[in-house]
Amino acid sequence: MLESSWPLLSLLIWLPIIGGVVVLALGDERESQARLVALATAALTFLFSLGLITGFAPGTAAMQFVELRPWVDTLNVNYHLGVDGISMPLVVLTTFSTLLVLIASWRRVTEKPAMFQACFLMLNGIMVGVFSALDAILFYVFFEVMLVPMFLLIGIWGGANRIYATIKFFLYTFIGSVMMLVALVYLQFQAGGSFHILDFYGLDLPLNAQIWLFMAFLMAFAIKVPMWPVHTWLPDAHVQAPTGGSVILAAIMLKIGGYGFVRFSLPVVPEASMTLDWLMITLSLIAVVYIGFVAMMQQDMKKLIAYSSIAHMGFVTLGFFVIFAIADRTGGSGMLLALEGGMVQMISHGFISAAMFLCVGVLYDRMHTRDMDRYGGVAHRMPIFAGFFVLFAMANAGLPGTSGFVGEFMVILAAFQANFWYAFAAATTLILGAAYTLWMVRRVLYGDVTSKEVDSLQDVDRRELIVLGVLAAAVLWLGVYPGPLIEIMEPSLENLLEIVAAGL
Amino acid sequence: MFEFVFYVFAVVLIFAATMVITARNPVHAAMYLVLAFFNSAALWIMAGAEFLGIVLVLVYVGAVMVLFLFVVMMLDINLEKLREGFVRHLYIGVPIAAVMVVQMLLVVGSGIMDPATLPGGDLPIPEDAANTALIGSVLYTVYVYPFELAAVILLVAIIAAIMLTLRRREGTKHQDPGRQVRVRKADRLRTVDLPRNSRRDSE
Amino acid sequence: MTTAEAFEIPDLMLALPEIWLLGMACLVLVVDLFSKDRDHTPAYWLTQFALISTAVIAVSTQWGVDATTFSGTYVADALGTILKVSVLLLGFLGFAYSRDYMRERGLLTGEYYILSLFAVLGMLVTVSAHNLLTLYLGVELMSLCLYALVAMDRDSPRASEAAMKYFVLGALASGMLLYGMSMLYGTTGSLDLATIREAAATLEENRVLFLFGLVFMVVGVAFKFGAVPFHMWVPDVYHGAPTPVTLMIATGSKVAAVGLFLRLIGEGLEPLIADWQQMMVILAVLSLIVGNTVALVQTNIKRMLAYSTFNHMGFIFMGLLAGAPGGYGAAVFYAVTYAVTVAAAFGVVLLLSRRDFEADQLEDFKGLNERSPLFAFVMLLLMISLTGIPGTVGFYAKWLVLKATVEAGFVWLAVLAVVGAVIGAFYYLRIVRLMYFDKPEGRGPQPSGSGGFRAVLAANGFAVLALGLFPGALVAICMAAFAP
Amino acid sequence: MKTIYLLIVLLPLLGALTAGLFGGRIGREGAHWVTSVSVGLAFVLSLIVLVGLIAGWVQPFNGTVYTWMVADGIRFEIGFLVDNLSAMMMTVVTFVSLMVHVYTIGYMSHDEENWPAGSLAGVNSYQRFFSYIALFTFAMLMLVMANNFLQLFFAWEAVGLVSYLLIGFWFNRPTAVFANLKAFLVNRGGDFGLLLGIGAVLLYFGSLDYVEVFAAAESDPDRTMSILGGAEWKVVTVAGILLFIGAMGKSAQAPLHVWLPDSMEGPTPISALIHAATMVTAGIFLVARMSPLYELSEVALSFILVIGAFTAFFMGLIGLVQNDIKRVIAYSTLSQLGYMVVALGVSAYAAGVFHLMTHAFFKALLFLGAGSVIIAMHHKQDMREMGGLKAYMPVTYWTMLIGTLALIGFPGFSGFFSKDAIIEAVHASDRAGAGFAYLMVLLGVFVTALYSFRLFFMVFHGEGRMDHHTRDHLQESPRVVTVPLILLAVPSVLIGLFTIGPMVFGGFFDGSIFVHRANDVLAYLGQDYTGPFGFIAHGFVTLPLYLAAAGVATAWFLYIKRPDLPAVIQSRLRPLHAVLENKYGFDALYIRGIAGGSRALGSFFSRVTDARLIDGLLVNGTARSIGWAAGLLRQIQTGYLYHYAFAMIIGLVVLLTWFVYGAAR
Amino acid sequence: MIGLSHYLVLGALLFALGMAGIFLNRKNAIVLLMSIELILLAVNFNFIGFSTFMGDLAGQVFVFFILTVAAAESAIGLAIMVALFRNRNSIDVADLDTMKG
Repeated sequence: MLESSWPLLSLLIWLPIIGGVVVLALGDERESQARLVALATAALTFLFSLGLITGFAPGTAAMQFVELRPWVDTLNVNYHLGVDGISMPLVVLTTFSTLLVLIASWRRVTEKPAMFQACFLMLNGIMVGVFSALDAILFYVFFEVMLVPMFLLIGIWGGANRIYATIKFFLYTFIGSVMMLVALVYLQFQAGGSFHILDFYGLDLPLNAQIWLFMAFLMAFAIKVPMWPVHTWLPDAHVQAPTGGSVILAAIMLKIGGYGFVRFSLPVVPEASMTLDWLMITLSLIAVVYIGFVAMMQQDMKKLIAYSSIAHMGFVTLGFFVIFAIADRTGGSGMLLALEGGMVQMISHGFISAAMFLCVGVLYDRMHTRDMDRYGGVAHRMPIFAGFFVLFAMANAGLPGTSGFVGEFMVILAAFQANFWYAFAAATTLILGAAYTLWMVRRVLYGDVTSKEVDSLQDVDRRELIVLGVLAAAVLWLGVYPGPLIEIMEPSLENLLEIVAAGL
Repeated sequence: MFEFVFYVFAVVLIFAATMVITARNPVHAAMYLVLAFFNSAALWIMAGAEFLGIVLVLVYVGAVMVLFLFVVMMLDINLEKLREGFVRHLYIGVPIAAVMVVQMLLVVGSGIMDPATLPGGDLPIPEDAANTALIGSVLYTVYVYPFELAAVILLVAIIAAIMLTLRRREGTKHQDPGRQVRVRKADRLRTVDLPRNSRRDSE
Repeated sequence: MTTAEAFEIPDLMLALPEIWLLGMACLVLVVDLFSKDRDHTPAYWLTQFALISTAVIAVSTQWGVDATTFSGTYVADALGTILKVSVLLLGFLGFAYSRDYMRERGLLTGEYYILSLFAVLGMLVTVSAHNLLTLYLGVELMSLCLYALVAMDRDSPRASEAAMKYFVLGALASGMLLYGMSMLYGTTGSLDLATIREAAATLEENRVLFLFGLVFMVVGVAFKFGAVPFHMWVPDVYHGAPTPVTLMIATGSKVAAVGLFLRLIGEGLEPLIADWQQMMVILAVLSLIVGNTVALVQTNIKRMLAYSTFNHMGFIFMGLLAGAPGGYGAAVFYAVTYAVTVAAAFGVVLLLSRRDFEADQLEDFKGLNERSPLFAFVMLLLMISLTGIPGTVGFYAKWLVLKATVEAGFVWLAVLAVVGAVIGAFYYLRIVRLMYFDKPEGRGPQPSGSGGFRAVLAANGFAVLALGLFPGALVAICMAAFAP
Repeated sequence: MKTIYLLIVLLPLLGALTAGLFGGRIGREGAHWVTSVSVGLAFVLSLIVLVGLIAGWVQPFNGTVYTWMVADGIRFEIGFLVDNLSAMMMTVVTFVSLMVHVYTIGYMSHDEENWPAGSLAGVNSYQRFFSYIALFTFAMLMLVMANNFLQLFFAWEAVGLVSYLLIGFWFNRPTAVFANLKAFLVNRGGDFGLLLGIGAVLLYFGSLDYVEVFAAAESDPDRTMSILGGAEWKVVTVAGILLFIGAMGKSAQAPLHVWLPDSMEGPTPISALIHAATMVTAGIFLVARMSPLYELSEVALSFILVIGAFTAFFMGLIGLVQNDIKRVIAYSTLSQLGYMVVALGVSAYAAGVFHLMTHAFFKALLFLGAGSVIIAMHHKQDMREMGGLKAYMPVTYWTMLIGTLALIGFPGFSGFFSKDAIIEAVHASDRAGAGFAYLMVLLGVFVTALYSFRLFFMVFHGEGRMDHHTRDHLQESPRVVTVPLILLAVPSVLIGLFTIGPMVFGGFFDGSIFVHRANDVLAYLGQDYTGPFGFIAHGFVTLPLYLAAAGVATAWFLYIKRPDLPAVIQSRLRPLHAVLENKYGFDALYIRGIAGGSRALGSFFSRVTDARLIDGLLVNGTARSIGWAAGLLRQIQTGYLYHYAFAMIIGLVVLLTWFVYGAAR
Repeated sequence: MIGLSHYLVLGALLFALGMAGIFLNRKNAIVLLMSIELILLAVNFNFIGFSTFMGDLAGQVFVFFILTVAAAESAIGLAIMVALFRNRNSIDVADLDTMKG
């Protein structure tokens, strides 16, 4: 294990949380100070997280920046942190997104601004915790406590139907996570009292038990991802959430589901994963195809993007669970490609969905509606915005050269190695994704200016320009040169495959 | 003979107990309860627990039942209305009660309770010892802690009863003999000095 | 062995907490009698002092000790100490929260303090009992005080109705408990729990009779917990009683009930675990189901908390039925932390209540965040702790119980329980939703109360958070009580 | 050399970025200069490379620019393969692009008039347009220079993107935004196949690099795979057909052709550049590039052949009934693409590519000429409102005539060589479907001549049918428009004459295109080839020439001699006319069938499955039933003491029965 | 011969009657208190029976304490009843239904 000289991960977790408390303490009366503190904290956190990249030792699957301290002695629970190639990019994505969200919502939120920012900061810390926890209970703590700020975010700053959406969001995700809790408790019992996640990997469990565990994990992570048919909370939550909430929800929270699959489902219960891979593949493909059709029918822009998120996350799960079928066919080559495709898709979707939601937010800030019918000809009034919007829409549709392409491409190629029809179904996203995304572009941006409100729209201001520009750069960078990201991930994923293979 | 007496008391006891729960008039119920207690006391004495039998009569019949009757009288209950709906839900209640009785009887009356299988106790009763003396001797020694607790419980009962029932209603007129005795002249007679130049228009 | 020989001079020092508290209670009684203070201030401070000092005495004289006195009717051990200290602390919180409320309703009498102190004494006796007789007397002392306290608001028809229900059903339950005890006595020949345990381990004859008694005892104990189907009194009593009394029933008496169970069944009947375990499973399942579902449709927060109690009692039962030290420790931890959390929740209700106004409707919480962000946040912490979300102590409680349950092989029960917790989340979150998402209608109840009250309440709320972040010490203490 | 290749690619990109991002700052002049110059430089460099390759002082290049990523041991790279084929394509692309750049300066000079008042998008639209076409040039160059499938796909989609942006350039026009969405989606349909084809390639040949893939395919040509059931397919067949589906999308082969006519909604320069000369030929290029693969599969080639033949004839037929000047040319493009595909189908790749090149010139010329007419007509495109323009627009008239003659294959013009070579190759081929294809291409010649001259006569001859106002302002287009016309007219006439020898029969593409000896129809024809003039002479003894002449004559008769006849014929053959008018129902199939069906399906999923079933029944249903249970359970709490006691006693009785008797057992 | 079972059966019958009294009686709350007395009496029978047949004193001591507690319980029960009556002017059990659900 690679120990770090100073507790960088702890810093990334607690700095924003403490910052959040400070912001909360400053309160709405000292709004401007609170905002500055919030921004500074987020920026600082992001800068520190860059230290993860520079300090990261590539070429090894070992956990890095490890911190290990006893936490609840009597129960063998440790404060155990560390990242590998799988989690490190997600951590950086988290801090990055939070910073962007805070910039994007600068002065946009007038109601309880301090609490609003504090929620994001705390979420930031908690989510970093989720990705870096190596102790199962610590993971669970972060995993679940994350719900609370999000619950408040949607509930307080959400739209008209927010109550229904928050409750649905909370209960949906909560039921999944408590099932996981039972699974973790069981695993700990089997692992002789250890909660170290890596200790779970070596367990030799009977298939029957594995299947139950798999189901428990599936409930937790499938709801988070979300997979069909437990996806219906997501559109509601997104539609009601404030822009920043949607961004974090789509960019990071969904990833936690995918992350859970690679951190728990695959390595801990490989045999069950293999036995049930047909189920996962089917659900993933349903997500791609079925949700693609559903997305086409949406009037509400956020709902459309939410559905497209589900479809895109379908690629993540497809990539993760198609490996067994690939192994059957090719005897091994292509498995790594599938896993990497899934991972890249997660990172990429983090950028793209964030960008899409921010774009909708830009419009919503001006028009206070997300109904596409109320728009039309926006490009006439907001050409710069239109440029960004088209770019992100194209990325969402998986255009090569943008990050959206990379993961889908890899997953489809890998799926082909398993079965022609998997690839066939997955590749329909080329058409469906383009159809629903560009349909939206057409209705919102193009055509004649339809109404007075549209006619009085102002183009993006400098703050919005920075946010969208940064995201555009990220999307293009990942699309044009994904190599470094793969390099970071590959050893860890290779190691994962070995663990899976050893467990079969 | 012993058996006969036992059965007589037992039958009367059960009859009295049945009447307690079925009597229309609460006063009658209380009187049947007294009867039940008397029979119980007799049975206990027959079983060798003379002290408890006597206590039952003294404490229960003498004090508690009087309290019951006192309350029944005091509360001025509309006796006609009472007991109207007794039979209404009998068809569910009685079977359940019957099932329970049967079960209990099956267990306790099955004869498995052969005294020979009983274990020996911690406080064996010596032969020919006075029951009252024996109880007295353990009450202040071995069971001193429960004894103190019982005292506390009685204290609590006193406090609680007072708290719940004692009320000084505002506006009720009652005599206070202490104040009557301590009364002074000044309290009874007040001389009023009428102003000379009272206002004319007040008249 | 004659009765006289069995007697040894008891070691009074060992039972000092109870003796001290009894003395203090009598002192309060006398002092209050001669005090002219309309607010009974001396009684209040003396009471609080009595509780704190007793707690200190309990820790200093009984922690780490394991001995019996009073001819084996009293035991001083770690379990007793933990439960005693919690009960005393809960009493302290209860008095701190209720003073303003009681004063505004004219209920702040000396009897309130005295009866409450005696109720606490009853709890102490229960958790330290080592004999069926002391157990019974302790439970009765506690119950009788509570019956009277429920009816304390003499002008409230609701309170007297609640008291009547509580009393009749409580007496019925006592009767069942006693009936079971008589069977226990008959089959083992002793009232001493240690002797009973030995006898139960080797029980061959009269096993049916013994089990027969066991059922009655479990029912009696379950009543004190408020486990379904012996739960019917709980909502009405919670609802009808003055809120401070509800607080005491909801907190201290539950801890005492855990003590009762552990002394009577956990210790005394431990060899028969296979038999009572099944009974507890049934009761736990019923409690989880009924509690969670019916709580959903409540509009009164006291009733809602009453129904949610069943859910938590289901969890405590799960810990208890696991049987092993881990399970007992989990149950104790659960009970203590649950009681502390619920105490604070009632504290918030009391905080919002006004003269002629009970803030016991859920609607009264609408927009609390606008009026008092601090106490809205405290309530948020409490609700998520009751839901069992990590970061708060409720999570560890649930987790420990689940752990014990899974280790005892009842995975399905654990799954059922967490599903119940999800339903529970719905009604707890409803309060969060009302506080944070809804706009207040009109002015709504403002938080009132003295500074001390607010400070204690805030501290109580944040203790839920602090224990959630660093539960280690408390877990260790609870587990230590059952260390072999 | 790598630097030069990089420059060729990056110069247009640079120009595009400059004009696009800083268009407002550098102004119109700056934008068209920077893009034109960068594309011009790219053209010069491409020409140098081409010449060098021909002359032999430049060696074919195959190398990596940078590694995109290495995943699972597979190298995903960006790299160039520059050989005769790509060099030729580069030169054609950059040349046409340069011409279009110059032409655009004139064509778009008053673009702000096309935008609604106050539209901010119209402010820099001129610069944006230049940015787009330069970007397109970049993408197209990347496509033809790719040395691997990844980059191919990259560029493939990139040209699609630019095409999307350019078709919808005037996005305030509903028809334009409809057309661009349609174009993108139909193209995505093709890309779907291409992507799967790449998947097949990777799976079976283990690499994405062209050379490695070809080698792997060659070493094991008979590998099979199963797709459905037990039927085994040759991998090369599957991969070939899948890849060709991609080509069908870009090269607008039936049934994926529907987007191309609609794409005429875009400004005319891009019709010339993208939808005639370059992008649509990407499919032809792809198949030619993949010739080593296709040569291994007769089935795939037959498939290609049939598709191409169908497109060549039937799409031309539709051109007969179109009245929009650009649409006629668009259908002619479809038809000509069909010819190229037919050539590929009979393994005459070189002929296909040759036709691609000649077509690029004359079709660009035709489009730009049409654009010139459109400028004069004040952006009216309906031929029924034209006529007699010859008098007003001499340069346009003559250049258009040259283009038209080249198109119909007038002997000596470039189109003649390429088309005749194809027809001869089909005639010579014995591939399955070749007979059908031969019939189609022959009939196509007649149809081509007919619609081409129909257009020509309707526009330039006869009575002027335009309104008074337009007639008064009719004038020849400015120099920036006519100069590119002239510059394009030159190769339209001459390029065939000079290049048929080396390109078709001379082995110019050896090393780029691989033809199996048994399939090599061109080599067979080459045995009789005696030079371009001999080829012309040979043309006089074959059928196509006379068919073309017949077509011209028919057109003359119908549109000059008896202009009343077409209406009569139209009413007589109403059903047939209706079929053509409706384009065989393809549009209806796509819009009502596929798009409408998808929307119906989506609506069903959204409203029924998601909203009713999952949300309504499962999610809210669960909540509802718990609420219902709660309502039921709370009824038990009656408030009556005796019920409470009763519940306790029932509980007691149940437990008693359970345990006492359970344990006793 | 009177055996232990006789006492136990007597106890069981009394216990059952006491319970029946609680759930069958819907009118008069005082009878509830009397039923409780019956239940406690039943328990006392058990203890005394065991005590006698085991020859052990502890059972009798227990009965002694039960009697004490029962007296205290009656006092408090009656006090509650008085309070109830004052509030509602009735001790009808069927009227005690203001809180339910």
